[in-house]
Amino acid sequence: MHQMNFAAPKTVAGAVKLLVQNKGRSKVIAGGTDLLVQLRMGKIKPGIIIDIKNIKEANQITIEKNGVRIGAAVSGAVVGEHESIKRNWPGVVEALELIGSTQIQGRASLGGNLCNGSPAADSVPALIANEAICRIAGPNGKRDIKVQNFVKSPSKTILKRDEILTSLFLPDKPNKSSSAYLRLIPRTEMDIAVVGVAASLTLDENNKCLDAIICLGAVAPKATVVKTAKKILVGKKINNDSLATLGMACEDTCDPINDTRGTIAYRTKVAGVLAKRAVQIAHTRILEKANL
Amino acid sequence: MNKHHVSMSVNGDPVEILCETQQTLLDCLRDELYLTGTKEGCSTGDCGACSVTLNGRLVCSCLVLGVEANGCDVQTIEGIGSEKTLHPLQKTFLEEAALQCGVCTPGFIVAAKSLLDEKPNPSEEEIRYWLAGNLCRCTGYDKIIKAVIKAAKIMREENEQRTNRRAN
Amino acid sequence: MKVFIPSQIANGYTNGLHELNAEGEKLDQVIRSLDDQYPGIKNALSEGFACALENEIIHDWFDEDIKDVKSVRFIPAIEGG
Amino acid sequence: MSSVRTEELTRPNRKATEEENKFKVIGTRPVRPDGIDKVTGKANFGADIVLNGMLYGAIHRSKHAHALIKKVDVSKALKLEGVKSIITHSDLATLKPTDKNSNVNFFDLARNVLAKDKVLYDGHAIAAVAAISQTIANEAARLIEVEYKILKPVMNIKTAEKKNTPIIDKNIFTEGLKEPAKKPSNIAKKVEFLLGDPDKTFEQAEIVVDRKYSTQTVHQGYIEPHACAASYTKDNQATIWCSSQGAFMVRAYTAKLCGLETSKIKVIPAEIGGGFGGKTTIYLEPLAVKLSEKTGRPVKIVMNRTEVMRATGPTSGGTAHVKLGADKKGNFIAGLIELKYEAGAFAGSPVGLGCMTAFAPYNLKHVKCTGWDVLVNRPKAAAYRAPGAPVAAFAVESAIDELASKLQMDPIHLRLKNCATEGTTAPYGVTFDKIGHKECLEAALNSNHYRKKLKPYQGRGIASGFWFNIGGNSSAEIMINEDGNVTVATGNPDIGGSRASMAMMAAETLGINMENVKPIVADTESIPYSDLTGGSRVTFATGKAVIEAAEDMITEMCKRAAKFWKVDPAQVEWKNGKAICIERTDIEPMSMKQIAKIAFKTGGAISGKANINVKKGAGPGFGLHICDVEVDPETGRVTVLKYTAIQDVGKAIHPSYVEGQLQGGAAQGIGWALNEEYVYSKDGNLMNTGFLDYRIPVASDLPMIETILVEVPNPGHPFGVRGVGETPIVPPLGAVANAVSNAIGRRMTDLPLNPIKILSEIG
Repeated sequence: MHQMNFAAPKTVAGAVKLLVQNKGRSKVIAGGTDLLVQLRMGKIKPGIIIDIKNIKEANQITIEKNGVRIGAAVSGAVVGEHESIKRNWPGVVEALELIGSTQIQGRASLGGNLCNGSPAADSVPALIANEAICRIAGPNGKRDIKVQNFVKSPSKTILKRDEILTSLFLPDKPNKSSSAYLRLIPRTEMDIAVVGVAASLTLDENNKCLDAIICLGAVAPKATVVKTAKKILVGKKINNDSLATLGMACEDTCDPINDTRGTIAYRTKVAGVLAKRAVQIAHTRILEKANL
Repeated sequence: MNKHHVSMSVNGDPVEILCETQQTLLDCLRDELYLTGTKEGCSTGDCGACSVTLNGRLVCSCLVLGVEANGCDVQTIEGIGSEKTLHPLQKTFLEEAALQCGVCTPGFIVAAKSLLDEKPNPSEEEIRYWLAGNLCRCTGYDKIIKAVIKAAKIMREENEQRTNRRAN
Repeated sequence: MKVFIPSQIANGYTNGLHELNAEGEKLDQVIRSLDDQYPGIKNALSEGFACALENEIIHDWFDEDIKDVKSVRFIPAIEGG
Repeated sequence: MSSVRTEELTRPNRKATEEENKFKVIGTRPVRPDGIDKVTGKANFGADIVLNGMLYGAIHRSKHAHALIKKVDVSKALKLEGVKSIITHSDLATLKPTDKNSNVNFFDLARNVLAKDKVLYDGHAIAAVAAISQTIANEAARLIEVEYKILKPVMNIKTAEKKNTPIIDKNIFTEGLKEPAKKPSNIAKKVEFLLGDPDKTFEQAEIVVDRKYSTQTVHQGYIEPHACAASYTKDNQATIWCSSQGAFMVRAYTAKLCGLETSKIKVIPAEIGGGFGGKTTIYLEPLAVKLSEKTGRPVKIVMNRTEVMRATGPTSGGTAHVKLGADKKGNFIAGLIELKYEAGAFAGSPVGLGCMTAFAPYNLKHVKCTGWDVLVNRPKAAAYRAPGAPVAAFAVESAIDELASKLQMDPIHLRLKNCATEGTTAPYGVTFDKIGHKECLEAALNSNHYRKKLKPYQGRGIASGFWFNIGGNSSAEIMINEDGNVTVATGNPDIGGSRASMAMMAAETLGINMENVKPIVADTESIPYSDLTGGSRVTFATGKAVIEAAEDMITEMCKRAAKFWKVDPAQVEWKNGKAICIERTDIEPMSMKQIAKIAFKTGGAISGKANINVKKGAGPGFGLHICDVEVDPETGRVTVLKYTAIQDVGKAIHPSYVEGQLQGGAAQGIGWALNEEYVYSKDGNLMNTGFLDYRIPVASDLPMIETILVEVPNPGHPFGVRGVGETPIVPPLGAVANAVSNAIGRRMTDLPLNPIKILSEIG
C-alpha cells in the first residue's frame, strides 16, 4: 500500500529541509488544483506532500521598491483583488483569472501554474511578457531567475529536487505602459487554452511604440517570446499595418502540435489573430490611463 | 496508513477527524462527517457540485486535501439558511424551478451565496461567469440565473430594511 | 387485412415478403393467422417489435380490436431516454 | 382548441383564460414537494447511502479497446490487507446468447458489466473488488494484473465496414439482408422503412438537395455518477439502494445477471442526479450484489467521472445521407435517408428510431429510410433523450434549410407548406391524430425573436423535431391518511420534478389543494410493477394511473359517505373535494378530513389504486427551435446570441418544469452541436474522460433560453398531457448548424462545429 505523508512547514528553511530529506519523493502543494487531479489519476505517487501555504513569504503580496512580489502560493482570487497589481499588470491578472472557475481561483496560484510546466499555462506568457522573476530557495540559499528561463519543456522546470519556488517578482513598468492576455477556448470558461497570447506594450510621448514583448502560449513546448516583435513594433504607431506584420511574425514563431484541443494550422493562425488583438487591448489601456 | 488529526470548524461546529493524506476535504465531509449535501460529480474541479467555502473563499472541496483544512472554517450547504427558515437563494431556487434532478443544486447555492455575499447586485453576465464552474445538465441554466437575480434583489431589500431599522 | 413486417423478419420468415395478408378481427387472431402461414413469425414479432395501427403504436399487443383498421404494421419497439 | 403562451404571459399575475379556469391546480406553478430537501442538501442520491458494516467497491478496467483476456491474476490484490473479495465474469450467472427479451439482451449485458473473455472497449470492466476502505479498494483494483492478446481496434464506422476488418463479435451476422449473411460482420442489422415509391417519384423532383452529414459519439453527461449499494442476506435475498431511471428495471436485470428470482431482490430508489436515458440500464448493481453475497457484508460502489465517460452509455455517433426532392413551389416530393449509427461494442444502436423519426414532421408520400447498426470498439450505446432522433433530424433539417435557400423561401414557410398535420401518415406507418407542428411553426413566425434583425457574421437557424412519446406500464396508489391528507405513491423515479406533477394531478382530480398531497416514489415491494422513467412517459402514463387511482378512491369515499349517511351510494357525488348527497339539502357535504374520521367506522382505511398498461393515446410531440449565433471570422468561435424553444406540450401541468425540459434539452443539443464529442487515440483510448475536455455547456456559454409553450391538448389524456422531455433535444443540432451555416455562408455538415472546423471552412 502506497504511504503518503503530509507536512506544512512554517518556514522556507523547514520546507527545504523536508525536500532534502525526502530525496525527490516529495511534491510541493500550493493551491493543489493540478496536484490533486494528478494524485487522483495515479499519475504521481509522492512519499510526502509539502504544503507551502503556511510559509509567510510564499503566501503574501509585498510592494517592494521596484515592483511587487507575489508569494508563489497566493491564490488567483487574492491577486485579483489587489488594486495596484490590477492597475499596473492587468495582463497578468487577467491571465491568472482565466485559470479555471471561481472555485479554482480560490486556490490556484501563480507558482503552481508555473511549476506545473504546462505549455498551455495561462499565467506564464503574461509573466514572461511582464519580465517577471522567480525567486527560488534551496539548500544553498536563494537565487533569482527570469520566468522565461524557468520552464524547460512540458512538465520540466529548472527547479532542482530540493528547491522550491517561493515568490514571483513583477518589476515596475514605465508610465505609458500596459499589458493584456487573450486566449482561445471553445467554450467561454473552464477550458485549457488552445492558444494564449500575452502582450506588454510601452509607448513614447508621441504614442509610438517604445517597447513591446509578445509571448505565446500553447503553440510550442513552452511559452515562447516572439523575438521579432520588438523590431516590428518599436518606433511605429500601433495600427493595422504594424499589427499585420506582427501577426505574421507570431505565426512564424509557432511550433505547435496536433492534439485533442487543437491543430497545428489552427493554433498558428489564431496565435497571429490573438496577438494583434492583445496588443490593441494593451494599447487602448495605455491611452485610457493617459486620459484619466 | 498515515492518518492525520484534523480540527476544523464546519458550519460553526468544532469537529475533529482522522483522515488519510489522500482524502480530500470532500471525502472528509461526506465519509467522515456524513455531510452528504456536498456532492461529487467529477473529483477534478470541473463541475462545482462539491463547492464549499474555506475561510470564506469559494473552493471545490474535491481539490482540497482534508489535512489542508486543519484549523480552517468550512461552510457547506448544510450550514446555509437557519433551522427554521430558508436562505433567499434556497427560496428562489424553489420558486423559479431552478432545479430538476437537484444534484448540482447544493453546489450552485453555495457558489451563488458566495457571489451575493461579495457582490449584492451582479449583472446577468457576472452571475453566469461566476457560476461557470458549476455544471448543470438539466436546466440549461436559465432558471438558475433568474433565481440568483431574484434572490439578490430580495437580499438587497432585506439589507435595506435592516439598515433603515437601525437608522430609526 | 394487410400486415407489413420489417425486413429483418421478412428475410427470416417470409422469403423477403414485406406485405402479407392475414385474417382476423382481433390483433392476436391476425398474428395467429400469420403464424399458420409462416411458422415461427409470431415469436419473432414478440421480441423487440411494436405494432402500428392507424394512429397508435401498441407495445405488448394482445387482443386489440382491429375491425376498423385497414392495415397493421410491425415496427421496432420504441424505447425512450 | 389550442393556446399559445409565452413565459411572460404565464407568470402568476397574468389573467387566466377561460380554458384554464377549468383547472384549479393544473397550470399553476407550486413549489415542488421534494424541493426543500434538494436545496438544503438533505436529499439522498445514490452515493449518499451509508450502511452499517459497509464495504467499498472498485473496478479494474481494460486499458485496451480490443483484446482477448488471456489471464486475470488477482493474487497480489487479494494479498492486500483489507481486501475481502474479488469477482470476475465467471461469478455472474451463466447466460446464453438467446437470453434476451424485447428490451435487452442479457448475454450482452452480462458481458458488458464484466468482460467475459474479450475486452471490447477502453474502460471495459474486468474485475470488481470489495475492501474495507475506498483507498484499499482502489489500490487493489490497480494491483489486478491482466494478460491480454491485443487486437486491432475498430474505432469507427468506416473501419467497421471494411472487408477483412477485425470482427468484434463472431456471433453477429447482419440481420435484415435479402440474402441471409453467411459470415460474421461488424454490421449487426439493416432496417428499412418505405412509404410510397420514392425512387421513382424522385425523378419528378425539380429541385434536389443531396448531402452527407456526420456526428460524433456524445455522452448524456448527467452530473451524478452511477452509484449503488447492495446487501445480500443469508436467506438469499438482496436489497439494492441505487439511483436509476427504473427500480423495476434494476431488479429484473440484476436478478437475471445474478441468477436470482426477480422477487428475491428489493430495489429502493435513491434520488437520481440526472439520467437522460443513460440510467435505463445497469452497470454496478450485479457486481455489488455478488460482492455482498461473497463477503456477507453490504457493498457500495460509486463510479468516478472517468469511469462514467469510458464505460457508460454514450449515444451513437453516426452518418446520414439525405436526398430531398421538391417542386419549384417548395412542395416536398420524396425523401431518402440512409443512416449508419455506432452501436458501441454490442449490437443495438437507436438507428431504427432514427429512421422512423427522420421525416416524421413532414407530409411526404414517398419516403425511404435505411438504417445500419454498426459495432465499434466503444462503450455500448445507451438511450439518450429521444434516442436516434437528433442525428437524423440534424441531417433532414439541414437539408430543408438548404432547400429553402435554393428556393429563396423562408425556412418556416417552407416547413409550413409541408408540415405533418392531423391525418398525415408518418413513414413508419402511423397516421397522426391531433398534433401541433403547424401551431409551433406559426408561433415561431409570430415571435419577436424571428423578426429580430441580424448583423454580419450572425446567422439564424431553425429546425423542427419530433418524438413519438410512449405510454406503458404504470402503477399508482393513493391513500387517505387519518388526518384527511393524501399520499400518492408511484413506481417511477422522479428525474425532473414528476412528484410535483403527480401531486398536482391527484389534487386536481380529488378537488383538493396540492399542499394536502404528498407524492412519493415507492420501492419495488411497495408498489406493483412500473416501466422505467423514460420515453417521456411518466407525466402522461403514470399521470393517468394517478388520476385513475384518485378516481378509484373517490368511488370508495363516496361509498363510505353513503354508508355513513345511510343513503344509496348512487345518491352520492364527488364535487370540489367533498362528498355530497344529491337532492338532500339537509345533509352537509363531507370533506376528506371528515371522511378520514369515519373511515374506520365504515369499513377501514381508504385507498385507491390503478395498475395500467397505457397502450394508446401517447400524443406525439413536435417542437421548433430558433437559434441565432455569431461567428468570429478570425477564430471560428461561435457565440449563441439568442435561442427560442417552441413546443406543443399538450397541456402543461407545471409550466415551469415544462419550460425547464425545453431549456435543458436545448442546452444539451447546443453542446452536442458545438463542442461535445468523444475523442479516441489511434489505439482506441478515450482521450477526454472528464468535464475539462468533454465540453458540456457552462452557464456563461448560453443566453437565456426563451420558451413558447404551445398547447394542443392530447385527446388521449384526461388533462391533455403530452410527453415533453425528449422532443426538445431533437431540433437543436439542426438549428445550431443552420445558424452557423447561414452566418458563414457555407453548409456545415460535420458535428461538432468547433472553432477549428469552422475556421478551416472559412479559410
